[in-house]
Amino acid sequence: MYSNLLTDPLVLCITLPLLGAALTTALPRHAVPLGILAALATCSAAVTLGVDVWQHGALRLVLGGWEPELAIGLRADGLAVALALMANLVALGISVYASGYFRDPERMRAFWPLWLLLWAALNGLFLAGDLFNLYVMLELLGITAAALGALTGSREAVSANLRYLLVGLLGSISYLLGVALLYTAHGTLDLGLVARAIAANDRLFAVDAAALVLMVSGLALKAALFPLHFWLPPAHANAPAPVSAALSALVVKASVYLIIRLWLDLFAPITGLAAAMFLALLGAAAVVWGSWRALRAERLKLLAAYSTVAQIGYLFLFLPLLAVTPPGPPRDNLLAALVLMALTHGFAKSGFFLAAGLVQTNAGHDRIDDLGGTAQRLPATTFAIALAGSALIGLPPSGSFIGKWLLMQGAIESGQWWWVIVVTTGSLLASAYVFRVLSRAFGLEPTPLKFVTDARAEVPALLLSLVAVALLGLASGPLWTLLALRAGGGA
Amino acid sequence: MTAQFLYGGAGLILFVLGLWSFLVHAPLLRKLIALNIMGGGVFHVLIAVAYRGDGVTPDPVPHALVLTGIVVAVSATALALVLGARLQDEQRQG
Amino acid sequence: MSLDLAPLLPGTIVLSSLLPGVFIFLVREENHLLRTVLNLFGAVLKLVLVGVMIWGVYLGQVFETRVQIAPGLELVLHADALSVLFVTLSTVLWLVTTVYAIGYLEHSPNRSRFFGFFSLCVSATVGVALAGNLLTFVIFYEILTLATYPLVAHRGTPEATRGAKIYLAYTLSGGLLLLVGAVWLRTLTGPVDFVAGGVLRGMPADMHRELVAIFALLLAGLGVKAALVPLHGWLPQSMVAPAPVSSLLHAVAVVKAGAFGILRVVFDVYGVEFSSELGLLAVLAALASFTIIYGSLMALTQDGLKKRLAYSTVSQVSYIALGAALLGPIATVGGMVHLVHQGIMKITLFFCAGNYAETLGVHNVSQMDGVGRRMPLTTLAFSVGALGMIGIPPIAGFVSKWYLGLGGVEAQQYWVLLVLGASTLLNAGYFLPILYRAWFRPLPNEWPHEHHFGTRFETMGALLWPPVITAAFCLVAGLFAAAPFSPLEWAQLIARREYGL
Amino acid sequence: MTEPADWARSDRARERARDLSLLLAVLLALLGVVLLAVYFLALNGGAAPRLAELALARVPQSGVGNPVTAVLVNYRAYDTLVELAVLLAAVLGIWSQRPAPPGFQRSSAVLAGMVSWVVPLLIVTSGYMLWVGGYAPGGAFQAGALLGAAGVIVRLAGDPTAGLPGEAVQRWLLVLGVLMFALVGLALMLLGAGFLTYPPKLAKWLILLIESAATIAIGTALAAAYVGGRPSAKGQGPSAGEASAAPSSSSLGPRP
Repeated sequence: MYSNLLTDPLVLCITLPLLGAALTTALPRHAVPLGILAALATCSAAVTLGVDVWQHGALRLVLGGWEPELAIGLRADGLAVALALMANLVALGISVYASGYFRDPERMRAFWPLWLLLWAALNGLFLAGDLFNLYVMLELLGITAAALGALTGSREAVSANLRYLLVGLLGSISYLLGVALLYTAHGTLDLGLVARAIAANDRLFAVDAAALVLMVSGLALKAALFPLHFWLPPAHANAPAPVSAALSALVVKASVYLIIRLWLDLFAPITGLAAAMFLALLGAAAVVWGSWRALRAERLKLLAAYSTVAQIGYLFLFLPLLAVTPPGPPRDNLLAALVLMALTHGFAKSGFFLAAGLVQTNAGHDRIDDLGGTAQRLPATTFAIALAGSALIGLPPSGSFIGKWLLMQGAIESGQWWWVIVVTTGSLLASAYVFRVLSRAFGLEPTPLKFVTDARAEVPALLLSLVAVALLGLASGPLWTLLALRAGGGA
Repeated sequence: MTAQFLYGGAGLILFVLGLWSFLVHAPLLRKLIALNIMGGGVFHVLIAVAYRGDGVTPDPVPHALVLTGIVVAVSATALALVLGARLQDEQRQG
Repeated sequence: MSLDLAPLLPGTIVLSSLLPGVFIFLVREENHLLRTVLNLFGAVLKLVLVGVMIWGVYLGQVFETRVQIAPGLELVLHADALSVLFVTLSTVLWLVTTVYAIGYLEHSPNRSRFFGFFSLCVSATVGVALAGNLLTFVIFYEILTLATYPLVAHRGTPEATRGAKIYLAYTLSGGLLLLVGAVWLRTLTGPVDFVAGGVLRGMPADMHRELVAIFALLLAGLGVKAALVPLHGWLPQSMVAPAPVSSLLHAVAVVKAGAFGILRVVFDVYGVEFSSELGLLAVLAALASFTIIYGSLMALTQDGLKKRLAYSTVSQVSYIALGAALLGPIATVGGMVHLVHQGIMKITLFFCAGNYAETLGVHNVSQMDGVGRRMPLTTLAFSVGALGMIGIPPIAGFVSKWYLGLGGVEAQQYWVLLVLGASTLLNAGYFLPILYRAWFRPLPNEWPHEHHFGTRFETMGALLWPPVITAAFCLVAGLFAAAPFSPLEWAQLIARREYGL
Repeated sequence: MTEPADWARSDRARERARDLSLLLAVLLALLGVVLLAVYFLALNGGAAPRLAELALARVPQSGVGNPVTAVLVNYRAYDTLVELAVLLAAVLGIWSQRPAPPGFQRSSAVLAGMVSWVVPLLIVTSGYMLWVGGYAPGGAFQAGALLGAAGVIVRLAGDPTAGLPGEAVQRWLLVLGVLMFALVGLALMLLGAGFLTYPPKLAKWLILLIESAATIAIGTALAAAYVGGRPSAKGQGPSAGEASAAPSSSSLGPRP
């Protein structure tokens, strides 16, 4: 299949940040303007891609003009586009924030190319249609994420991110062995073709199941699914603020996306209720444990990191519900709710981390108990934390409120009412940890004279949180339309 | 088929051994070596898959995958080593 | 009012306070004028819009804003007679409270934040009032919780923070129960709007147990805000908030939202007759009666004026629930009309309490000797509110109690009269001593913390006139109860529609 | 008095650790058996030809004679592009961590003499590898690895820069692979052929161009990774000047 488009947004989403990374590497003096330029260009490519898919349905591109078996395919269906759009908007916000964040020119020069490479890896992951290409993208993502996370150079940051790097490598090797088994069994690497082969050939159930276990456990390690989350809190909490935002909101999400993708598309014929239930139990444990640890955290960024563990857990609760719900509107609702929660978390958590970073630079620390004055001095930032926090709790009108509503509805409808208890417990704990922070914002300290003090840093955080709260919660209808756009099979 | 299975099977055993070593040993260097052994094991499996019998040109695709995989492994190892060295430097100074 | 604007009106009413609120956040602290203009602009605009809507609803016009959030999930704002009752109450009282708050908070810090959240709070209340289905109701109910939290915590003292935390713990837990109940109900019924007479009558009998459980969840969720005993613990604690906020909590927004929600669930979801069949009304009636007595008893023991008023609220709001719990249109009228009457009476009392505190530094009942001579107008307003609460004719409170009592007789639940009688005695027991002290005890040599505003009245105008005006409302609502568009008339309109008379 | 207790505790801890690793060993042995069984199944029941036939059949159209190279730079060129990005990311990550540590002391005359022979040889071999990759085993990665090895030897012999040019030039060399790959790919897309879709007539030359750039980038990246830190301004000293002219040959040469 040849692409007739002279400028295919599918390709540009990946090559533009790569080019940006190359140029910011080569011309470190101009890293900031070049980086912002690349960010804008990439983001517009992603938006164009979104518009294209919205108008014409799922896109598919086989690179090099070869047979789809032989070449690498890119694909953009509704699911991929939804996540890619979120990731690119969040990444743009992070870029604007980061352009003023780094005081040390050496760090700033190191940040931009790595950040753009990470961005390329994210887009590459969301749009990939090839199992091995996904592996390379995963590695690019893991390496850039760890390098960025260690950028502060503090002892904690370096050791936490070294651990993150190693764990990530372990995860990708496990994934790669799964790919090797699948290639041995089915002789192709294209997602769609392998999916067809799996569906057609039930004699190889054991092989497929082994590959599923290897790949999903590798990815669960990268997605920090309980109890494999141990590496996440220190790594995310010690990174520079824009990086923390990207790690928590996007990088982890990419692995979750991949699990969902494999679970629903590739291995759909062999994933049973029992396996889904197992993952969901881990997710439930993550919700409770992550929220509890967030509540006990002493530092703001650590709190946010543990909250990520919990929020990732929610996404896995959907699997057993999807397993028992036949195709139709109820299943569409579940899938949309799953994606909606992922998107809301992406926006909210990035907003939260950006705001937390600003609090940290302003106060010189991020110990929650001593933040009162700072929180009061920065009303817009505190407001952003409040908005993001209410999205994390799942209060209306945030997207996660709708997500939780549909999750509970699905749970009751399919008789798995116990997930309702998990959701409510998680929400209660989340309100406790969010308001533990917010209650510091009301003190007797002197009052600010204006709402916004540092626009370049505060406005992105505020906007990202606003999207999570208002836009996704009140106008999530288009997501259903988007998710209905599925890619056809292999070719 | 037997040669293929033995070669690939050896790769799987390497994978498991590497995993064991990774989980059991704490020092960074041993963990890194373990990861590389695991990676080597997976590459073995892929190389074995490429084999199509004596005198027949092997499947080039797994070969290419392995080459790519090696570069990726080298990159990750290098970064991990430098991060580890950085920690060691600080330990020495502090 | 052309017809094609009708679908926009309910949404516009919500936005008319929301948008000014958003802008108020951005107003610089020292720009007093701009903030006041924004505040008053929103309040007056909302009042005008509500006026238009009342006229339309009276004529039977349908106002409905529908926004699809997602397939099957709709945000519905719908103006029916019951919502108009609540919307009008909160809009009118918002305007009065805004004026009062501007005066009350003059020279205090963080005013932009305060008025921003104040506007959000009223927007959420109006949203609760206009909600056309449970989803919408839950959304605005929770936003109301969030918007009120900063107001309770506003002073920033440790007590304020603590009170706000307790408030939040109660209301958020309640909100979750409500959410679970709403979701569960939805799995049984699919998307349904509020309909006069209820929507569940046709449900098969094997679902009745589930419906009872759902009712329990909903009632627990709503009971927190409506301060039904034993879920009332937050209300006395949140008395640390500034006076305008207390007024808002007790008379306009939070407590009312809970009581209103109970009315909605009983009348427009379950249907009052169906609720009675399921035996739900008996439980509700017992809870409400217990709360009425318990709140009054607690009020007797409080020396803090605001605390006494708070427990009085616990007691009085349950009259609304009691009205809903008695089968029969007359009791319904009593409950509905008390929604308004309690609001205007209680806000008067809180305004006055705030005036005493601001002007004289008087916080406790024991300090109130002779305040009537120092602040005659305020104390007059206070007296009207207090006598109304006791149920002395011709003040509004009498009308409510009369209808509730009659409703009890109609439903042949004679114990209601006992509850009302006991409550009236208790009300008298905690209000009359205050009035006695205020009017007949000699003035003290010195007030605890007197403040002169340099006006020819007893206190500054923005503080004085709001309670006087609301006290006048109490009198008018009682004296002209039979006039068209009076709260009573409107409550009768609602009852007729609910019972299909 | 506490010492015996400590001993006992650490003994217990050691014992527990040993038990744990034993348990792990048993579990992993089970995993190994399962994997072997599954692998056996996959080999026997799997799709025997896999992609081999197709990949070999398309080699004539690919612009190169060596099937592995055809996969790497043509069928799956996109993978290779990302692989170069991975390498770049690793070097950037290394640079972000620390300045280059000091090198080894100057080598003695014997080693220096050997280096002056070996390094040019490596460079020439690298060029050969690059060229031969078109039709026989070899290619950009092998060539780049040889260049990187030359850098390692130079650093071992006492040049702290590993023969690499100054930072500014080095940055360009590092990104050369990604840049060339992406630009060629995009140019092809803009000309209407599609991203990384080589027209058969030009394929050979475009691939050679990309492979040369990739070789330099890989060689630079490997040597830079070996240096293990940001090139320091001081380290550029005398070598920087002569290095910049023709990086792939002279700068890697031995020092006089």
